[in-house]
Amino acid sequence: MPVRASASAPDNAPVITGAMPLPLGRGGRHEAAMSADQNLTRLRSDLRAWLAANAPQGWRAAAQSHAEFAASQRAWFLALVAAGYAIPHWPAKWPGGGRSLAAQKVIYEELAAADTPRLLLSFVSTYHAAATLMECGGAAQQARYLPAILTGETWCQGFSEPGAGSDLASLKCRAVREGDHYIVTGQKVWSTMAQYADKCLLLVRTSSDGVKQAGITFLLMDMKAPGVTVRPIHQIQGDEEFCEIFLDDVAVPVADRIGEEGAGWAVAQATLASERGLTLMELSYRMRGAGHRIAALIRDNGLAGDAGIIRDFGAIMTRVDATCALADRFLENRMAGIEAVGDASLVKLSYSRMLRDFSLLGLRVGGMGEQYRAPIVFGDLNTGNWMADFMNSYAWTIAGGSDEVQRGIIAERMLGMPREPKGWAA
Amino acid sequence: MPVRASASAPDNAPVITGAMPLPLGRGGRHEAAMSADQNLTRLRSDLRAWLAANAPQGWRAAAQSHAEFAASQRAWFLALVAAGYAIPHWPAKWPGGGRSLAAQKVIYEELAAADTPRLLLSFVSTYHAAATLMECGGAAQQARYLPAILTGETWCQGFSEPGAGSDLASLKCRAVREGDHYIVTGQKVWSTMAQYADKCLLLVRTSSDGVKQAGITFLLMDMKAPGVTVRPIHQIQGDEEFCEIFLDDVAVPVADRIGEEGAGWAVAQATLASERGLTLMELSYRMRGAGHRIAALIRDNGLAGDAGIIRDFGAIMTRVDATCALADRFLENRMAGIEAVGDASLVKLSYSRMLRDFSLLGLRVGGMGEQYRAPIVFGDLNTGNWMADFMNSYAWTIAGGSDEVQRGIIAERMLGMPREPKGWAA
Amino acid sequence: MITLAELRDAADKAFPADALRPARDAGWALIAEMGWLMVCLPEDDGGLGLGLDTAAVLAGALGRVLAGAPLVPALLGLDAIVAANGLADRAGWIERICGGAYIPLNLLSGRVEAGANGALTGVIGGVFEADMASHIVAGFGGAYRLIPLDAPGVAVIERSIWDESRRLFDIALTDYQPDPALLLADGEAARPMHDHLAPRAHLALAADSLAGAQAALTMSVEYLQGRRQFDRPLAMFQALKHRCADLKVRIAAADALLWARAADPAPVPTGAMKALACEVYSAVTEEAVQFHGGIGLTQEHHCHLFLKRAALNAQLCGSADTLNAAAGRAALAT
Amino acid sequence: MITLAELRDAADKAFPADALRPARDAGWALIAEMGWLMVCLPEDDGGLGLGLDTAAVLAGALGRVLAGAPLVPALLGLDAIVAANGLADRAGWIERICGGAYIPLNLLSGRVEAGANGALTGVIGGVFEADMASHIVAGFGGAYRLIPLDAPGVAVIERSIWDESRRLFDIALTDYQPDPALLLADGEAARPMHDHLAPRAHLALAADSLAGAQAALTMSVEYLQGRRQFDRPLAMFQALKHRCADLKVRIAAADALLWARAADPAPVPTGAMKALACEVYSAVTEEAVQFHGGIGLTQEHHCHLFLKRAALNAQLCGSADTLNAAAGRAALAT
Repeated sequence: MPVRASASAPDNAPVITGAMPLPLGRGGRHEAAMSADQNLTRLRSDLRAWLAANAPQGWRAAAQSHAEFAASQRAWFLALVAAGYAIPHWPAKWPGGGRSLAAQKVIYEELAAADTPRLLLSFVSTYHAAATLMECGGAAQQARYLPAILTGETWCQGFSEPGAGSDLASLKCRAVREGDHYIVTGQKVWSTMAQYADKCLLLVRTSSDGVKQAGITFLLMDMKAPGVTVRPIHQIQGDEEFCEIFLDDVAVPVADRIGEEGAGWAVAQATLASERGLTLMELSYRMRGAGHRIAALIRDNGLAGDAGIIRDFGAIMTRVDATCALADRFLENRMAGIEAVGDASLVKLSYSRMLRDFSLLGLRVGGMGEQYRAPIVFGDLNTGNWMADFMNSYAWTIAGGSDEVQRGIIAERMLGMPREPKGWAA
Repeated sequence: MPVRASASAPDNAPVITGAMPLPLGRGGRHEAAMSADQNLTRLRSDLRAWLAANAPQGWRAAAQSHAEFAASQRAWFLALVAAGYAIPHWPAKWPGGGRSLAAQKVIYEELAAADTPRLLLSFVSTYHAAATLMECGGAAQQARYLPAILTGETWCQGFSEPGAGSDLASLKCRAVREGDHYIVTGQKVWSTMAQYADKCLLLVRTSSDGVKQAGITFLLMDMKAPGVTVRPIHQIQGDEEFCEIFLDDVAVPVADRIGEEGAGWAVAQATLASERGLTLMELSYRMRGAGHRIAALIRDNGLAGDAGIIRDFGAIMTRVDATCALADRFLENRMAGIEAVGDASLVKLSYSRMLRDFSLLGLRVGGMGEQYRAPIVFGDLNTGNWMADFMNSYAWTIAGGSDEVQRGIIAERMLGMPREPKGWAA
Repeated sequence: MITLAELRDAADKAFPADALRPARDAGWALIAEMGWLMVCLPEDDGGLGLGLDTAAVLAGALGRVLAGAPLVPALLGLDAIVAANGLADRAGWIERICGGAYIPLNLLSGRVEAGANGALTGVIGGVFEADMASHIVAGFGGAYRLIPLDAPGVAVIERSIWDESRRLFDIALTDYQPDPALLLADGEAARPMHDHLAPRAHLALAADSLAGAQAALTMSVEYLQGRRQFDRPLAMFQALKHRCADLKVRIAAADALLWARAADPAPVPTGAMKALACEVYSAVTEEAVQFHGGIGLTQEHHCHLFLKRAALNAQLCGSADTLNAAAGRAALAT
Repeated sequence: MITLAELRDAADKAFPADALRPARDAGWALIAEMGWLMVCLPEDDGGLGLGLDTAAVLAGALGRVLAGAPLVPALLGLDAIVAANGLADRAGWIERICGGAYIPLNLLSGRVEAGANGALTGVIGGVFEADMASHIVAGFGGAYRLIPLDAPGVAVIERSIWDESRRLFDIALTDYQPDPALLLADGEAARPMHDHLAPRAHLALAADSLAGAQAALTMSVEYLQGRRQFDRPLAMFQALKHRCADLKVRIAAADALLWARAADPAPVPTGAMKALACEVYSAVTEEAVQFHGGIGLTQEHHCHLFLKRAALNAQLCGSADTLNAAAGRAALAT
């Protein structure tokens, strides 16, 4: 469709025809959109002012022991609850809730820009537990558990099992109904921050009949119940972000079942869909914000005149920019309702590879200095302890759907290549 | 087994026990080996002297038209025949034949070091055709065809077909016996230098019964016979190293069949096994010898002070050294009879990736200068026309068993990982 | 006016994805007819005054089909004239260009020396399709000037290039006496002119590259779907699937950066963004030839045309080594 | 005497592949008992006078099992003393070392300053297992000297490192008065000493690295064979197979270069060879952790120990950036 030139176009201008359906070139914004923009601008300035006064200082130094890390996480979460920034994605009836995805984006942008601690300890509570309860929970369950989240009751997730890996539905943890309780026995693994959790979103097998998804039931378990043992996993960089959970005849009231028996797989999908792409945007922004750490190391190690290092630094920071832009675009598409199948995998894979390469550049620039073991910062990703950051990057290339799983999704669902054959004759 | 110290070891030296089975530490060489070494040294010095007087000069400039390239290839081959260096791998009754693999290695090292033209046009003749005739041919066939090779009769290979790719045995070119002839119809592709060939090693299908390998027959075809049409393939860098061969009711005498009807697959294996690893050694050495081209470009383009370029150049040349060392080791293991399954794939894959990366560095260092189209050198790989060299490198990552096929062989036969499943249900 | 989506639709119809290498002259006529040169032209100058993202959409539409029609050099030439407020008959120049006169900017540097009398001698590189140009906008030696190609001392010399989708020329100057009236910017004004043109050039080249990369990946996936080996489609081999997926991720990230910069090019230099786009284009096309196997090695298949265009794009308006180093220095300074 | 193959067999029996992280002190005792320090010692000095390839075989045997026993620094210390022809009681030093005294060379540079009285103050880095050493051979500031660790002004300070398979120490000097009788080389003699030691260090570290790389790849393939997901062994997934194959190729090429250089280190510098070996070790271990999935992230599996040793090896006796640049300069000069 040719475009129309303005009235002042000269006679020998190209032939022009065609319609002009929208008033303005750059997207045709409406009054409502302008008003939303103003609200976002106000949110941003309010939050900045609040952060200037309230953002925790020196938290990285404090987050070098587990106890202090947990304490500072709790305190920061409660401060955000009080200020109305902790649960912007909850419905409007909750304090600070009812915000648009655009507003949530603003909040996480500002939290990242102010270099505040990531909300790691409360993440499962405010996203996974909340979504599960709101979408699939009964009224009594909602009344019991949702308000408690805002006073600091902490949830962990009991989905993964040893031996299942990315094949989540093959879980084996067994629950047998006895009266008004389920008696649960089995093992869970890769449960983030379970050592600090009060409650657990638990997937159990109540039947072995039919397809493996069909026998799964969703329970809410008290982590203080008899028979629950939590053992932090010693990660290779020294953190203990994940735990194993051993369950030995743990009694869970039937009242704490979400949905029907055997319907747990569908509930789990709702749980896992609760985070809508903000995390990777926030983390990408935080990576970009940590670029100054590599710059400082280049200067400190006398490499500012090394053409090769400078060039690689420029290329890496450009790729970090691209990773941020991709996360932004993903969120914008979600907001516009035009997300495509596989988009989330593009963002995840882009981020996870970037995190690896970013830390590898730090490791290279830091040289021998990075080989001396220094204290780690719990729960942070771009700390400038590059050997620890490098090892921590595996949490993103392996967990939450490994890079290999994401590649399969992109190839099959986005590029339309054939699925992995199911019936392999080896 | 502890090692024994010399008699002069002090009293507080470590406790020493154990046997001393061999006279000398560095491999226990025998008189015969010493004598062979002397022969190799003499071969090398003789060849160097001969090359100093006879190595073609300025052949790259001449090899910029096809006709001149073919003429110079023929002349150089005949010169080597006359001097006794063309067929060192043939039996001793042939002039210059009967040489050990070690002696063949010396010859190719020196031909590479003297930067002589690769023996491309005569390669199929002296290796594939000769091995096929010697191992599987009848006396009359040998008498007719072997001496002619030394006077310049040139062979090409008619194995690959469009649609078969790496799956050679699925060939479709059809031969029907009529009296004392086979009537052949079909198409071959990727036939190196077929436009200059007098004869063709041809695989045809004489039966569709049983497994696909069983119906294959091996023929010797006259390229001048009626019904043979050769069309050079226009490669993306402008060379025409490969051809398509169209066969339209071509009559091949039954006397020119090698082995029994239906036994061609086994003959083809002998054909393909005839080159024993010298080519990749020679090519690796030639790549190393071309390092000066990148060095000159670095200097000419004012990049000698660029730390990044210099570092990447150093790393690439070290990898070229490693590629040479791997090819050397492969040959040494062959000579020692300790070649392992998959070793050839290691060498092929190492070389093909190196060739790509080597040309990419040239392309990078050359900058815009490489984007202007310059004449190519036919049949050469590291010419310093980096865009052409880069594109030519695909001949090595795709042909002769693609990189992907080599990876499969290494994974399955060397690392013992499971084979690709045959019975896939998509 | 027109939205970005409408413009994209129009471009897709004008240069459909399945018609590779549209004829240059017909393409150029279509571009002029569609008014694409006026899309980014300020409204005060008679254009639509749209953002740089519209230019990127158009550049991408041409890149995707390996078009030879030189929209990108033409838009940059126009940009330079528009920004040259002191140019005599500036409105006339703009009018002629919007009417279809082709006045491209050179996309490679020049090596030109000034003689004692101010006459210029040397070579200006990187002029696309100069055979259809009346003048060029030549940026070299700290100045931008219009040079009539029929002036005494000006020779137009075609250079043979590997890229078969475009034609590239040198402009050789021999004691060429520049016309002061055709000076667009020099001295202190040359820097702002450069900084005005550079992001426009980088965005357009990145758009050409990433659209080409996506086209080459799509072409590859289709080939892998259709080609069978060992009794199954090549697309079923997981190693190939994963490599395609990795390429898709790289395209997606570079593409997201392109559109973010196109919407708001101001905050940071765009050179490294262009370098990333070209790196992705090269990586995709390098893999594409490999995916195509033997046929990819031959001129019978179009695959290599993308490879060659990618290689040339990588050298235009700054190589990756140059642009990444500049980005690194900038990042170090912040 | 003994052949290379016999030595390899003996080393395999002394440090079997399936017993990772053998105890340091027992390992050291075994090394001394086996006479491995004497293998490369010249026959005139009471050794076997074998080639550097034997030292590489032994270094590889220890690297493969992530041994803490510091054979490599010990052999280098001995090499320095052997090459110091003017050293008083040189034979006595050699005798003591062959008897099990541990006198390592530092594998990182020192930052030491000489005071007006010739006393030295500063830090010497990169001394492995210094707690079992009586002296070190310290190369720094254009000299090589023996330093007794119990001398006044000498402090031994353990540094915590990520590599859990070895222990690393700094030697801190505070107004330490060097003993002239313990000087091994300085001035013009320091350069030949460095050039004598460097290829030995690079070969040994490359051998440690490539044996570790091969062990990590073998461990990964075994894991992929045994671990099932989606109803099949992970080793059946082609994308993983191809990545393992690529790693195998890289190991094979670097390994071939190692043994070529070990047989004849003279013609070219060995630094970039060591850098290549370490690059391969890092690449293999980086992939190994990924192949192992979740369990690779935990200290319960040995996989990460290879990753950490690879990272430290890459920094010893020159980083890749330093060594590759030197190789590039050398290649440019030829």
